[in-house]
Parts: sequence; C-alpha cells; structure tokens
Amino acid sequence: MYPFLDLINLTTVSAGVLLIGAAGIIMLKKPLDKVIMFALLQGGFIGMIVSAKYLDVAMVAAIFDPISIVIMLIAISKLDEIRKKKEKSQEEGLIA
Amino acid sequence: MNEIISIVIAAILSWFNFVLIDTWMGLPEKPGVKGADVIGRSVLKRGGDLAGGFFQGNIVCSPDASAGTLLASAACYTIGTPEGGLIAAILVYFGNRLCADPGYAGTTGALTITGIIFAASFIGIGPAYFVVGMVLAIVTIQGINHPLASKLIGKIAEKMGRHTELT
Amino acid sequence: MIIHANVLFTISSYALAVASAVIVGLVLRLPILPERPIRHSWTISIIFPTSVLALGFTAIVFKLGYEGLLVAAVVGVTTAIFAKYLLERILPKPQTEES
Amino acid sequence: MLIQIIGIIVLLMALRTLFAQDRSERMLYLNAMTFGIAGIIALYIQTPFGAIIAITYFVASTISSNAIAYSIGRVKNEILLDE
Repeated sequence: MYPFLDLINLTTVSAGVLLIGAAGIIMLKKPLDKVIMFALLQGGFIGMIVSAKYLDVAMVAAIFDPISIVIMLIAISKLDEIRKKKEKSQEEGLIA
Repeated sequence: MNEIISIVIAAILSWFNFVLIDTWMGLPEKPGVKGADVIGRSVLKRGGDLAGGFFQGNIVCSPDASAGTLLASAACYTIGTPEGGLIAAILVYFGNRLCADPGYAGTTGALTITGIIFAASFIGIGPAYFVVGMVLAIVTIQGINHPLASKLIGKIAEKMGRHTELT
Repeated sequence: MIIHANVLFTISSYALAVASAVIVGLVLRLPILPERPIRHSWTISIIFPTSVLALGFTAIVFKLGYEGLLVAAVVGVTTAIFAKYLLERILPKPQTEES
Repeated sequence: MLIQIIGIIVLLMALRTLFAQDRSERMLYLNAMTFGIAGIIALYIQTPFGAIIAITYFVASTISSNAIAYSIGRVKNEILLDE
C-alpha cells in the first residue's frame, strides 16, 4: 500500500544489517565491542546467503560461527592478561 | 485489518506462554551460567530488578521457552502442524544441553505452543502469525526499556513464588 | 467432526513408540521421575527426556518416509537404549558448577 | 506484510545495538535481533530445510552469545595501548 514497504525484503534487510555491523566494527574502540558487532555482522551475512538460496553454504556458515568467535575471545582474554601483568610489574619496578 | 488482529492475538498468546513457563521453571531464581549473572547485575545497576535481570540474562545465554516458542512455530509453518513441533522440541533439547542447561523449559515451551497452534488453527490463525507474534513479544521484553521490563518480571515472579534470594 | 482412519493410525503409532520406550526404560532400570526439585536436576529419567526424544525421533522417521507400527516400536526401543547408554557420553553434564 | 514487519524490527534493533551505552545492554539488543533473523529465514524459505537452517542459526548464535557474556565477566576493562 505504501511505496517504501515494497523495498523491505530479506535482501535489503540483510544488507542494512551488514552495513551497520561494519560501521560498528570501525567506529567502536574496545575489542569486546568489536566482537559483539562481529556477531551482528554474521547474522546479516547468513541472511544474505539465504536470500540467494544457497542453503548448504548457509548451513556451513551457521555452524562455523561460534568457532570463529570463541577463537577470537581466547586471543583477547589472553592478551588482556599479559598486558595487565606487564603493567603491574612495571609499577612494582618503579616503586622498588 | 483481519491480519493485524490475528497478529495481536498471536502475540498475546505467545507472550503469556513463554513468560509463564520460564518463570515456572525457575529462570528468575538463579543464574544458570556465569554470563547471566553479569547481565543481571548490569540491569540492577541501571535501576531494574535483580530477578528480572537474571531472567533476561538466562534468555540470552541459553535457548529457553522463548526459543522453543519461536522455533516450534517456525517448524510448524514449514513442516506441518503436529510433526514440526516435535522435531523442534528435540532440536531445542540438544541445543540446551550444549549450553549447559538441563533443558526443561525449552522442550515444555515447544510442546505447549504446538498445542496452542493446533487449537488456534480452528479459528483461522495460522502458524505464520505466531512467528511474527513471538518476535513482537520478545521485543517487549528485551528491546524497549530494560528496567521497566525487569520490574514487571519481578512482580510476576514474586506472585508465583520464584523470586530470587541472592542480593 | 470426522476422524479419518489415517489420523487414528498416526496417533496410535506415536502412542506405541512412547509405550515401547517406557517399557524398555523400565527394563533397563531408568528412574521414573528426577529427584526434587525437578527443575534443577540433571538426572536422565523416563518421563523426561526419554518420552520427548521418542516423540521427536518418531516424527523425524515418519517425515523421512518410513511409516507403520513396526517402525514406531523399533524407534521406541532404540531411543530407550540411546538414552540409557549413549546420551551421557554425547552430551556430558558440565563439570564445574559455576555460581 | 509479515516479512516487512519483522524486517523493520530487525533494522531497529541493529541500530539500537550500535548506539547503546553499556556492553551488556548491547547483548540484549543483539539477542532480540537474532530472534528476528531466525523468523525471517523461516518465513522466506518455505521448505523443511528452511526450518532446519533457522534452528541451527539460532542455537549457534546462542552459543556464541554465551561465550561473549562469559568473557565480559572475565575481562572487566581492557587496556588499550594506542589511543
């Protein structure tokens, strides 16, 4: 009934979500915020694949989602531990 | 006009379904995993209720009756009315066990929404309306205003005797 | 309301699947109900999840094209054996109970 | 009509995820957006495999949300080297 309502289908919604996720990854500063926006981007990515009806590719992409996020989170938490330990040892060195 | 009334009725039915079953299965009582604890404390710090915060955190961290409602209605829409709900129930059970949760809430929600869809198909409300209704219902809990929603959940939990004992 | 013979046949085959799963579970000495409080326990019992698993597996096998009473009974027996011996090994209980 | 309603909700939730202040607030909006995407997939692909893909996507994204929320509690405020 409205002309702009015909524009909204799975393809345009997925493209919008992808653009928002990419903008979030670029704009936000902290690494965990970037990981959250990456999880949003994966939703748009799977929607984009499904809208072209490559269903088997979408299945594989959906299964490999949490694996990539868990690998990134392991790297981030390990890096954070190392940096905190280094800062603490530097302060102790300044005092002593 | 008829479509909008169907969507509203389906949204109200699925809202009561998942809130009552999740509260009855003890989601506001204690956080099942550690991430739910973090989210609940954050909602409390922003001026909400702790039991409602645990409820929202548990929904984020494992597929509960809300996921059972959405996936069972989607499976009923694509596969067929009684069989799709049963297949969705078993898949939700496996997903629950993967997320370190016993899995009572998800399967109970999936089975009850299958019965509700089967009853509602006699008055002309198909399963597709329940998908849209469930998305609208989850937006009222998770997407509009978290402190107000958590206070509402806290009142419901206190009335059903499932309020949290942690502080 | 007219109930066709087809619908009656399907309902009876689901009931047969659940019944055979319950009987084989009783023979294998699964507990009937989990211990109280039910909503926090991890015990595998007959009511939950063996009956639900039997219903789901029967629906999957029927949707794949194999129908009949004998198929339902075989699925029920297989589900009970799966829940007794294999389910703890595939999906283990989490080790560390965290807060 | 049904797909349009869910599509507007998904775009709104994605924008609120981008402009939220707190980190755990972001997780709640992300979960609402995941519900919408799973529903829209099941409404667009009207075959049994569509339902299977929707269920798989939802469970997988819940597992990743669980991991992110766990590491939010573990990493309180991280140190940035280059401002």
